[in-house]
Amino acid sequence: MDDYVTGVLTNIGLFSFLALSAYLLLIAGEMSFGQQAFFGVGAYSGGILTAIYGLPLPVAALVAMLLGSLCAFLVGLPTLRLRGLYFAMATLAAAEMARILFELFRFQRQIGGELVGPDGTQGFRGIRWVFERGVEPAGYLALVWGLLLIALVVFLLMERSRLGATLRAIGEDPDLARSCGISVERFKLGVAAAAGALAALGGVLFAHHNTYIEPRNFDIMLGVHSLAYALIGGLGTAFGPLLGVMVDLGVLEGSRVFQGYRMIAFGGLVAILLIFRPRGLLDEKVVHWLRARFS
Amino acid sequence: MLVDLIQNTLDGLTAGAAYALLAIGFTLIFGVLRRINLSYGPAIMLGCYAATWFHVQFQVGLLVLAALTLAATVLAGAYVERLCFAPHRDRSAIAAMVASFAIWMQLEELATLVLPNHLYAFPALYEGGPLSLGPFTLRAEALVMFAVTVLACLALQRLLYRSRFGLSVRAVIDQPVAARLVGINLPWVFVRVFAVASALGAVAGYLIVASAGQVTPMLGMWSTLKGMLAMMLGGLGSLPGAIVGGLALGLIEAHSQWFFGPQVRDLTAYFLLFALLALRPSGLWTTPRHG
Amino acid sequence: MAKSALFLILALASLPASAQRAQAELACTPSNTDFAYHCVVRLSRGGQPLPGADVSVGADMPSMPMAHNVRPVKAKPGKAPGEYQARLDLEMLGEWAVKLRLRGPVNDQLILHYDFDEKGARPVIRSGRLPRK
Amino acid sequence: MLELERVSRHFGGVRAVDGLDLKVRDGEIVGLIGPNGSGKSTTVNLVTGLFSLTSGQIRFRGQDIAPLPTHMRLQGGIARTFQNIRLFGQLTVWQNLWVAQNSPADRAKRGFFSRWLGGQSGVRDEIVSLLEFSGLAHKQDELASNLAFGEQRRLELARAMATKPKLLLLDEPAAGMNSEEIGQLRERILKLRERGLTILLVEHVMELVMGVTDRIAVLNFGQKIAEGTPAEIQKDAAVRKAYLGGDAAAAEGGS
Repeated sequence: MDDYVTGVLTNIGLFSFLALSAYLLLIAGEMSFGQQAFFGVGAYSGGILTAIYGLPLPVAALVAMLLGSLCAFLVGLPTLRLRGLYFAMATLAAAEMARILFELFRFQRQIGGELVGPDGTQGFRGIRWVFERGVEPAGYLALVWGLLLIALVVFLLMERSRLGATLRAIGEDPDLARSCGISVERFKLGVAAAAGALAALGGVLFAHHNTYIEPRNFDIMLGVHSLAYALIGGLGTAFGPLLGVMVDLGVLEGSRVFQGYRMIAFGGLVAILLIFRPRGLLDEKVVHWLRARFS
Repeated sequence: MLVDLIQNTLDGLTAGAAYALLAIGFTLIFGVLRRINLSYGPAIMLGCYAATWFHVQFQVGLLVLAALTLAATVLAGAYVERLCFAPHRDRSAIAAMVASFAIWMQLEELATLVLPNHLYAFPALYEGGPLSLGPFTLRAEALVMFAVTVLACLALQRLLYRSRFGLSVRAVIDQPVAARLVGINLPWVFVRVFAVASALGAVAGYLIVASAGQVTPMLGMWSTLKGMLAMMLGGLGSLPGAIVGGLALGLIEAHSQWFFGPQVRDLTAYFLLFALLALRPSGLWTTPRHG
Repeated sequence: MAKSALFLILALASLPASAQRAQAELACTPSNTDFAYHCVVRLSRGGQPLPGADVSVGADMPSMPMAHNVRPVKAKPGKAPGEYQARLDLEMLGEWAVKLRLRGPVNDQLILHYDFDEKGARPVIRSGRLPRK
Repeated sequence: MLELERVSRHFGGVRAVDGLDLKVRDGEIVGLIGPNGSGKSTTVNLVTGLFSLTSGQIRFRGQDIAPLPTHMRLQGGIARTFQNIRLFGQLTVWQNLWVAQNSPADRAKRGFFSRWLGGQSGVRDEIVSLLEFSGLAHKQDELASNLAFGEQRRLELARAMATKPKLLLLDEPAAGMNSEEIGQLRERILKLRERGLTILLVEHVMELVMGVTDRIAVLNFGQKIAEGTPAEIQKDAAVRKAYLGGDAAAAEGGS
């Protein structure tokens, strides 16, 4: 496998964390334009912990996930009672605030004769924990996809459980869910926190893959793409977001036919797809049909 | 100190005038369709790009450029309406919003294909230096911007209060259910609202680009964000609110920039938006509705 | 093993510690194809040219970090020692984070920010991101 | 069981419910009737907490429930159906009932994990018996949105039952049914009473209301204009004038 294919596959894996994070909120009926902020929180905090404090990556990743979910919880607390578009706007504002805070964030230390750490708009270089341990691209690819696989299995178990049904119930009709005795707000806060942790995990992995991050990595483009991926792939199953990422990064990127026109193709594809399948390729009906067929 | 404060206020009001125009366009679409059009800014950007392309090829004059910007923006707006909003009329607001985002990607790439540089010069409205009024300075473009904004608002006011179309628009904004019942031809109203909003956006876009003297593809995202911010500050769906929101945004930005610098300026604007949504989701201007 | 040997050599040469990592510079000229550039990478370490490395050059768009996968190309040794040549095929003009992956005598990954336009590429001097003011 | 005391809800100038007093005693079936827009559905929404009170008091089993959010009231033992059917269309019939099993008793019975994995037989048995009760056992894996109209009505009732309520609010359960289905519905409602449920029935269809209720309250313009046994209500002049007068024949004879 050459570097290019490895790189694309790694990127598909990394993006999938973010898309899954958006998906989790979408099935609970909330559209967030701000998951990239938690991705950024994960990237920055994970990077600082390994590059400046020399902690091992797994520890850094756990702390970053906790931090990501805490941030998501705090943003969710005042905003989750808002409906639809209002929530989307509030998360957008929160995420742009986070990006600007990254721009203002300077925290550099001398490590091995070099200044390491976030340096405002100049970015954060030298997140080299993985690199210095001689992990080759293929090895890192395996790590990313291994973790993604775990996340997917958790999702699939969750979707078969009562929790999964409850989240979809809340997403479809929150008032009716309340009338069934479901504590909608509490569930949504839990979902926001979990989605924040998932995005933060993706961010940690991204930072260590790239060895370099900067505030602009986490602007609104990233968040809206992850939303679009979840919506293209479909809201019926956790494979949906993955499919969405693959359609864009794999198919459009891979087939060089669209070179230079990829966004024109992608944009048109999404818009037309949404007309015919407003809940994506693998929506609830398709998934239900497939399940009835094959189980 | 006082001089600076007044100077900042002047600058803020000028920027606010452009924001107000953007916000009015946004609000018209939101008020009537209950949809957020993320492609609003990118359509304006494409309009400006089309005009720039003409200018690069044929060196046309200011008025021709303005007309071109207007025509191209309305065309791009119509494309957005057909692809993102007409099909989702009775369905998910979220699907429409995401579709409009997808089209944003398209328009942005289209612009960079036509004119691949990051920046292009755009003929400035006025070549001379700033006018000085005692201790204050005022750019001539700012005066034009202000004057045109006021004119556009008056024209819109006339359109909304003196025509049948305006009556149906107001009916749909105030009483969406009732408007359906009395048999207003909604699709047709939507199409024309889109055209009016695009035209207003084009005016704003042209003024912004011509007073900055340059275009970049970032104009798309920039206009969408500023328009949306101003709309939210003023209260979703209220036209006078959009004007107040635009001016308020301009003032807030000018003052916070002067005190704290450009990053904190943006931070303040977003913080305000967030706090407003969390505390008072119906906006500053509107009285909260019951039910 | 190779790494500790490297440390030893560096220690013997009594270079400042920061010289341990390679430095890179990029010079690009546009080609006949749109968005494609002929680039020369100059690698150095501690002020000395660094020849003989296995260099691959990739690029990322900073505001869409995982979506623009420019196929990394292997650079060929250039005219002078420490120089490497590569053709970089970008998708659009503007700012790119150029990624250098070094193998061989030095194992490293370097990120360089360059602004690509019709004349060539210049290192980015960071400023505000909005069109006005 | 349920006491409404001088309950009002105004929307701007409109008094949807105005000073309503209503008592539902344990084990009773009380009918709430009135012309369209007389405040019947608003009353149900006030009891379940989807609307907040303008003034007045609502007590459920002696406790003031006005400050409680909807889901707490439901967990306390109030369940409802909706006038225009509301189901989780993307969920299967089984899942619709599963999701609704959320009463404190349910939760105490289950451990943390089995609560989410649904492995415990008690939970299954309850769902199975609800499915049988509503004649939907053969459709348990169907998406709720794929059910026929009558089946959706039955599922809605079953879902309300799944929360193990003490008080059941039925908001026009017979709307759109033919008289055979109404007959079945009547049987089902009477069976529910045998199980010890208290029922507040909001209904247009006189055939059903007159057949099952112990008492009827009549609303007009948000105010109670009469209350009594079905026989008394049928004779009441004010009711005839306000309500039965116009469509009495249609309501009694046809639908």
